[in-house]
Amino acid sequence: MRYQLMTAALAATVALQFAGPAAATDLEVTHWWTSGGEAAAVAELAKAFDATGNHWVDGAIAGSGGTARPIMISRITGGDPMGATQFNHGRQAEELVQAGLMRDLTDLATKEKWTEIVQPKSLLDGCTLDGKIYCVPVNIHSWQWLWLSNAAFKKAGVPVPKNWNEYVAAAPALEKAGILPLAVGGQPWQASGAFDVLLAAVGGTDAFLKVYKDKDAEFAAGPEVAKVFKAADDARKMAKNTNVQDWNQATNLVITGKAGGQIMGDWAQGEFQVAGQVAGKDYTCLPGLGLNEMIATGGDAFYFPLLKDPEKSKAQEVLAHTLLDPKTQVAFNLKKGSLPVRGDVDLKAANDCMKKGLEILAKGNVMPWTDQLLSQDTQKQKEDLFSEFFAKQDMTVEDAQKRFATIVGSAD
Amino acid sequence: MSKSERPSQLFRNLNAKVASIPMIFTALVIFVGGTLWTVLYSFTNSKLLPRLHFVGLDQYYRLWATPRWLISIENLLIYGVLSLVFSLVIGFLLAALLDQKIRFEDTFRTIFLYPFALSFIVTGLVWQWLLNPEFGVQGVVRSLGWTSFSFNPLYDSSIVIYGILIAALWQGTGLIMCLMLAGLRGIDEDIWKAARVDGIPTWKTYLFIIIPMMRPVFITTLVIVASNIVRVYDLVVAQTSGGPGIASEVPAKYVYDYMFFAQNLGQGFAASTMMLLSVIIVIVPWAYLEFGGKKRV
Amino acid sequence: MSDQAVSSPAIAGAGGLEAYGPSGPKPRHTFSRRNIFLYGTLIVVALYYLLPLYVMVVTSLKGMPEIRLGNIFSPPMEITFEPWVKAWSSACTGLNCDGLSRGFWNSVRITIPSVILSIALASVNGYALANWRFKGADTFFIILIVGAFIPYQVMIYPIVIILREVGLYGSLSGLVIVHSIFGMPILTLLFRNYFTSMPEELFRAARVDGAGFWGIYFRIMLPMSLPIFVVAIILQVTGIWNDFLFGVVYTRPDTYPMTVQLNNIVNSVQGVKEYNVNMAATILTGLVPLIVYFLSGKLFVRGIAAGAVKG
Amino acid sequence: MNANGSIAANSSKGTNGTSVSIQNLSLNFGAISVLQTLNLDVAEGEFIVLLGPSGCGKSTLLNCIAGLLDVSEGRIFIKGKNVTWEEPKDRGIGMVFQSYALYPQMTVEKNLSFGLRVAGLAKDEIAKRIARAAEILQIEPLLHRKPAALSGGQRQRVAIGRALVRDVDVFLFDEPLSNLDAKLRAELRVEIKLLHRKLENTMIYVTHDQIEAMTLADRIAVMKGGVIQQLDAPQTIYNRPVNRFVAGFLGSPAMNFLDGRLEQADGDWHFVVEDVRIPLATYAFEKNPVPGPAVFGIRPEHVAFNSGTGWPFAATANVEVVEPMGSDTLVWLKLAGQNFTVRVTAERTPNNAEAVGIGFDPMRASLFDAATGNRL
Repeated sequence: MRYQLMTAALAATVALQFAGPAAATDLEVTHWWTSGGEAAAVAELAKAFDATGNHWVDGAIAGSGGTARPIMISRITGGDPMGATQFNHGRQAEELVQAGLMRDLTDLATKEKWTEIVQPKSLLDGCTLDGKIYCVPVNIHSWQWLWLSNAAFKKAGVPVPKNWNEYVAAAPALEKAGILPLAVGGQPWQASGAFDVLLAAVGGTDAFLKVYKDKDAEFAAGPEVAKVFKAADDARKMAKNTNVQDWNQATNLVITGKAGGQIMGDWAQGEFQVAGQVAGKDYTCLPGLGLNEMIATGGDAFYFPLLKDPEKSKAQEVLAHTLLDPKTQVAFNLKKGSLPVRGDVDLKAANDCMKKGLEILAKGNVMPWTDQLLSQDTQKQKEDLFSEFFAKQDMTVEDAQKRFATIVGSAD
Repeated sequence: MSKSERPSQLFRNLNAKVASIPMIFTALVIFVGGTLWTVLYSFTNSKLLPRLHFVGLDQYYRLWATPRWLISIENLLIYGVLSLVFSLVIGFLLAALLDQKIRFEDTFRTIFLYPFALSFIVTGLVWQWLLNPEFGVQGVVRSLGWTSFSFNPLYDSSIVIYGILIAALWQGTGLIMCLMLAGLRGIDEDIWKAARVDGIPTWKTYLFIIIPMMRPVFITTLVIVASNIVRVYDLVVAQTSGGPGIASEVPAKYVYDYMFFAQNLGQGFAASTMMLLSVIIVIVPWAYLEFGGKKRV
Repeated sequence: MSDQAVSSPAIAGAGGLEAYGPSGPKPRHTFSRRNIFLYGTLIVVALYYLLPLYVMVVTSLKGMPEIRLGNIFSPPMEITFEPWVKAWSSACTGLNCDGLSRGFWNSVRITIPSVILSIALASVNGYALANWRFKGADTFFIILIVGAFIPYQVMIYPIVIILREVGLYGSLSGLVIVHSIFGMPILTLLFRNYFTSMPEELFRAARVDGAGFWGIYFRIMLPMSLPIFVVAIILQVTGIWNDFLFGVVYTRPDTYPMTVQLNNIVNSVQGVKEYNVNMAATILTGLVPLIVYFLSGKLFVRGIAAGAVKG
Repeated sequence: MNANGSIAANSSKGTNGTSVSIQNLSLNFGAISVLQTLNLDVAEGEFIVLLGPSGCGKSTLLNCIAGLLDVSEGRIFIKGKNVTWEEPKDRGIGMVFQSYALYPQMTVEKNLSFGLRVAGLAKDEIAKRIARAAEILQIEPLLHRKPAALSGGQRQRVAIGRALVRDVDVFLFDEPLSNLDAKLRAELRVEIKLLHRKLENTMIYVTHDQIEAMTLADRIAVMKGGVIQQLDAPQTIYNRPVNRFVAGFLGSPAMNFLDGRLEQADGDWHFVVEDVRIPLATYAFEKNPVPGPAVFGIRPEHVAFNSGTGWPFAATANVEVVEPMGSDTLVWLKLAGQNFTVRVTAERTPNNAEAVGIGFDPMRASLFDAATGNRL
């Protein structure tokens, strides 16, 4: 491992020299990382990039990917592209690539041997179209986490649950203690994501793939998925009184012990960290809801629009290199609460939860996530369905499942 | 024999035509062109980027089978009718009150008008805050001892649209009041004298004489209010983001979300085409009657 | 209206008793039922309108601990201006921690040319429509009016394409043009109505005097249309200053207007929502249009009365 | 006949050529025809009044001459030059409007000089012309005021001045006095007449006021429905109206009309209505009469009252209403069951319901075809 690190460092130096002592080139980078933990993580990227003698112009767009993406896409298609931009790798930028608006990074990738350093390999697949690489994955984010407030359970007088089923069983006790059992923010993607996690955890990996990869509508309408909807029904009952919108506000409810737990991706960890909480002591994390310990290889990636200015193009290469640099990877992912995209970095500083994730990763228990499997269109329809499902207690489970099957049937 | 040649029809009134180029450009290229473009692409399966791959009416079938679209339409109807009625009624009543030769008219008018200076984003944020169940109106009333008091429109699917209506009325009625006040001031004093001599009660005078005389004001107001209703978007985004669930979704938001969030331009275009169609069905005949026929002699 | 007045003519009519009849000015009561109803209603409504502003101001002056205590209506126990300072100069979005201050100047740079251009175009349009009708002018006007009803979202994409084709995408001029286009329908309607309400003979006299299209516009019409210009300026300043959608879509981050930065600050929740900073930021953003209204509200009403409402 | 034929030769004043000539002019607004193949020649220095009820097209015709409205067909010549498609300013006309149309933001002086400044005239020339106009109209003390500070009469004087400074051959007046009160109207009427005498310009003057028309005009063109009904000297129009419309429109109180029949008995023509028979031996027929329905018209002042016999026609009738008007009195009677008014001098005012004798000479009457309304 140490040896690998050194080679990487060496490679970095070489690459830097290749890039030349670029006279500070401004490169605008757009992203939607604006919460406390996210901003701290992005600062690491900026720091590393600025250290190469260039300048990171921060183009943060608050809201969420939903707010930011249209703006980014308008700018790229409108002929005013930024230097680099965040997307979830997968299918979000597919058409931009097809339209020839994004820069082909294959040469750089070959030179720097990305196919070897990026682990797990499936990450690069998300960046690859027709054999060419168009993006740099920067982290692995997995959705399948349950975050529990130890303080809340203590207050309710029940032990911290070990899995989803125990958690559901503990809900009445939490409620009695005046604690919201489950926090689900009002933003549609949170409800939809929570369901996906339940599908993967309660239904199992195969069920998940059958629904989202094979788009098997019949299966989606069948009894196995009905089980998942039953769990989702539990979840919405537990989350009934959530009065917040943003995911990090929901996380904050867990941090402050006002809520028992939250189903949220590992980025929530950054919030716990910013709040100075310690994994294991103040909060507990259950990957795969304690039922199915898998890590989804979703995550963030940077894409580089095709630019005319050679100076900026050069700076783009430097940035791409910097993003994969082991040091950057470590610093960034520690702050972000996500896992690094290369297996050769040392995460001594990682906390309990991250280590759990790394372990699962090392075992190769990885699965693709909806960002890779489904189009944004299908994702959005799913969001509409589940945000309605979670908000409208009188919507029947059967009805929801029927609509879900329809969406799966027409998914692309 | 005639010395001055009959100038070609194209060059008559040339300056007026040259000056109208921006308007003609806006009307034809932006509004008509943009609309046609949108309609054309609504028959395609364009995703992130517009592509001419036609799929017939598929997008429309899907649109009308989507619960969220149906809810959006329903919300717009409720919101539209109520907001039209209430802003006209409240605006007119306020104007009528201010028109009673009262003292401090300027102060009152400024108070009623100032929210109009604030954007929908700001309006949405403030009212989201005021209607917050924990520390907003509900929380305060409860803390005063009335613990069963319940007023939580923003987190209750069945009444959330009224929560938005409250904010919209707060923001918009001031302008309506101003328009109405101007209209009232434009009424000939003699009308009032005549009504007084005839012994017609004030409210009847307003209802049967003054309001019919204010037709032009009502039309201007209608254009402003109605165009804002169809376009309502920012307010919903700032106040509820369409939530809880999809209970406060509106068509404009559907269009935006599907065009950009869902990266399904075809679906978004189909939805906007439906919006345009309904606007055109209602507006165009009226606009022709109102603005088209008038010739000056 | 008062009770005494009704009974008195009977006495006077009875003959010879004029001394008992009413004489001099009719008595007025400050606290008549009518006045109590009138002012009562006005004051209650005014309170409703003022409430949000009050809450905004009060909240922006509180510290976060006090806000968590609950009552949003209670005045601040300890006044702090820190939220204002933070909102103006140090609130963060991503890595940029310079608050709204940058957005303020961007907004100024966007608003001034947009207001001037949109009003210039719309007033000439209105003038041409009112006085120099040519074949088809009405059709264009109706298209414009219908255009006022088109949701802006629908037009975003075609306009991105058009701006890209003419190479103005992302530039300030592009945004100015977009504002002028979308301000055109309502403004043109206002100006057209106003110019139509001016005496036609004035226009004819000027034509006999030999003034042409521009001569009449600049020398006769413009000097007479101050009221409607005030209305248009107020509408445009507030509309453009408050715009979010175009600002975010057609500019780049370093030229984001204030509203976009407001949205960024309000939505960049770092830990807990800082309601006091949000409120301070909100007031700061709304300040310019608010000041415009407070200063020129009277002219606004007068301007509307002067012709904006005539059909 | 009505004026569709050319009447240029009729010019009453001098023969120094035609000033304004309108040939086959038509104007349509969409499907509505406002002016129909209209012809009119105005001699140089002539004062023509276009008279008619509102909506008859008189102002429209004036605006066409001014170039403020585009004609649909036909041609307009001013001073022998075809100006059909010329701009107003190039037609050599000045125009005075009903609402004065003074530019409110300019002083009187600026108002007067505006057109000259637009035309780019030299400063001293402008000053000279303004001084002359101000002198003629006696508005020198007003030069630095704004229109809002002027009375109605003063405003109209300035409006006339604005036409005056243009130094043109043709003046167009569009109901210039209708916004003034009766007294001012009478005063300005005289002034306009004096002005015309002094300047000897061609003037075309639109009004619906027959007094103005009668007092000012060299010739009057009575219009209705976009057609000139009659174009003649005022006295001719008054005494020999070409049709029932012209007869009824001019004169106050209006001409009496009796609906009846023309009959021939023993070679003599009579107008018969119920038991009243009016002999028409003294009437100068326009064309050969035929028996049938007709309308008999006679002006109230042409009827004698209680003046004994000796009239070709005499009758008795009962007084219904008496209207004293100061200088004389209007007496309403019923003749053959139809309304009939007689104008009598104040001293001879009868009482209500009194039976009185009346008489007149049909020589002064007008006979009209009942169907077409044309003069017989």
